[in-house]
Amino acid sequence: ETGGLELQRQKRSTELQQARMAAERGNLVFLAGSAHNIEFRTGSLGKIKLNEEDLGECLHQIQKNKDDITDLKRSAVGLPQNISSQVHQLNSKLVDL
Amino acid sequence: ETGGLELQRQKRSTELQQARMAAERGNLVFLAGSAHNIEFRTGSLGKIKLNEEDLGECLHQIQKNKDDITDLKRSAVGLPQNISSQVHQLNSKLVDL
Amino acid sequence: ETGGLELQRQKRSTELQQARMAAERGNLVFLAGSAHNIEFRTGSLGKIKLNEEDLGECLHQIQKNKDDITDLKRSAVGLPQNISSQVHQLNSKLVDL
Amino acid sequence: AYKLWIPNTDFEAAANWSQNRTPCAGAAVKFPANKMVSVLVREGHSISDMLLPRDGEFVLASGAGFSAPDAGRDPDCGTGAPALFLDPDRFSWHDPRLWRSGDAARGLFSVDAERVPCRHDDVVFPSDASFRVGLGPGARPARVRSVRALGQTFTRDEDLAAFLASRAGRLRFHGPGALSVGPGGCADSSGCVCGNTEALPWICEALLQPLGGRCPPAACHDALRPEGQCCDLCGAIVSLTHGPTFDIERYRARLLQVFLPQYQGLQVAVSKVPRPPRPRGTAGAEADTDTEIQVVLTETGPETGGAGRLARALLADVAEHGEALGVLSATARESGAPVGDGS
Repeated sequence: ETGGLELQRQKRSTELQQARMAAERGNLVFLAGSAHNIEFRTGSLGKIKLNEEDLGECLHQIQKNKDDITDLKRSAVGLPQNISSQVHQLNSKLVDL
Repeated sequence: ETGGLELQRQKRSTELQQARMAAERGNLVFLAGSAHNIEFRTGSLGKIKLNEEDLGECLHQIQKNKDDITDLKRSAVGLPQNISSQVHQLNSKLVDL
Repeated sequence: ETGGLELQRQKRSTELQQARMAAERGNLVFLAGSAHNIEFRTGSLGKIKLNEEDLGECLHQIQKNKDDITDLKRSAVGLPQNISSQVHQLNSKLVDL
Repeated sequence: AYKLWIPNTDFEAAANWSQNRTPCAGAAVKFPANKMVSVLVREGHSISDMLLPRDGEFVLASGAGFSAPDAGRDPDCGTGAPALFLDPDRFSWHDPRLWRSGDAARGLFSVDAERVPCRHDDVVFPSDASFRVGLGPGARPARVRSVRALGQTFTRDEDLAAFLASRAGRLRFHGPGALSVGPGGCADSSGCVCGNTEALPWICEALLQPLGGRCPPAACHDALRPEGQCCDLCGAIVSLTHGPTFDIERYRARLLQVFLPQYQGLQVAVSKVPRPPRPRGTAGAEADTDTEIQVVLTETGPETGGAGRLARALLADVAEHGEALGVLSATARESGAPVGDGS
């Protein structure tokens, strides 16, 4: 009886390690074993596409967006601050007049 | 004969409903049915990788970009407008001189 | 003899061309044939989900971020430059006083 | 000569599944957790749940795939226990039943040891099926002339070793045993010894495994045990001592064309075998070779005495045409009367 439970527990833990494909109410679900990865791999000429979109390009766009943001931060924060100080100086001069 | 065609049509329309993974001349295609999903799930320690990219990190970066953009909008739109009004004031003062 | 080698080469490339789903020590790996794609296709209501994330929404957000950045560039670069020239004019006027 | 590997690990092969049938539409499916295997999938399958091997692959032919079952699925399916993919490690290189000989002909058979690839054979694993081979206990490597797998032909040991060590190789070959290739083509027109004598215990173990490891009782008294055969058989064995001009292919063809048509229901096996140690005072001392040509004659149907008659005809043939055939001498042994014949 206890041996049976032990065996069942072992079986369950083995099954948790196994990758699995399951149907859930019409949805198709792919599950990696616990602490394991799901990977999609193409050759160097293959693409990963979602509908019409090239996922590789999308991921590239993420990086490009990040770089653009860094640039923007520099200009959008730097330039106004520069101007801000100029305006401040102008103000002082005006007061001095 | 007609029954066969009918069955085939039914089968095809059923297939449209179904989520499925299929090979098409070397391409690996995941099709979410018209109302069904294809889902990939890992445990908390598992990753989803697209070729060399860690999808989790990509998604994190998308969100980070989005947040940065929100911040930038505030500063890039807010700060210049603030300065713009200061410059306007300065102009008025100069005219008043 | 040459024909045999040709056939052999063709056969080998057939093997490489085939798409596959593999388990590698508990990791679930999807592979397209060499020079072939992995494609995700959704119907009108079906989704591709990677853990909790809807891949379609992620790509949408990437595009949205890109558009926002374009807008920001216009305002963050355009507006400060506009102000900058105003400040410059102000300075000239002050000097002229 | 080449030998073709028969069993596969294809998804669609009924024999690979518990209850000897492929999973029905909407079935739950289970692959053994700790077995490596490559599985070719040729068609689309509707599956409600599938546990994958921890290390394995599904090679998808064009159009093949898996889908979630829809409402119209087979109502009789998916209610019982999951369909189990049988242990892919159950196929042994040494099992004679798992090979098909490339030069098979009507009326010809091979002794068990020679049904498994010989050292001068080219081994072929069909490229249109998935497979898995156990290489045995590893006492001695299986050695053949070449191995063809996944559309590649390996004739150099280092190429084969690299393939066996690759993931593709490890998915298909397993066990402590080794496999090697090398220049071993048979250039001797008198034939070549197969070289499986030392592997015979494993060959017989694999062959007799479904019979509980024991030979079925022979249907005759004084049954014969040919060299390379696992169990006794009824019929006759002709042993030829050959000279340098003997041509085994020509002799085999002569048997098939000239003699066999006169003896319905007989099968013959002709091969060069190591000469068994002779009891003192028997013939054969005139040739100093350590090999001989073994001609095994056995009856496929009920015993008719045909094997004995053919054996005597072959002895007479040697007496008459021995020189032309390149045969120096011949001896024959016959099994005794059928068991339960009442005599």
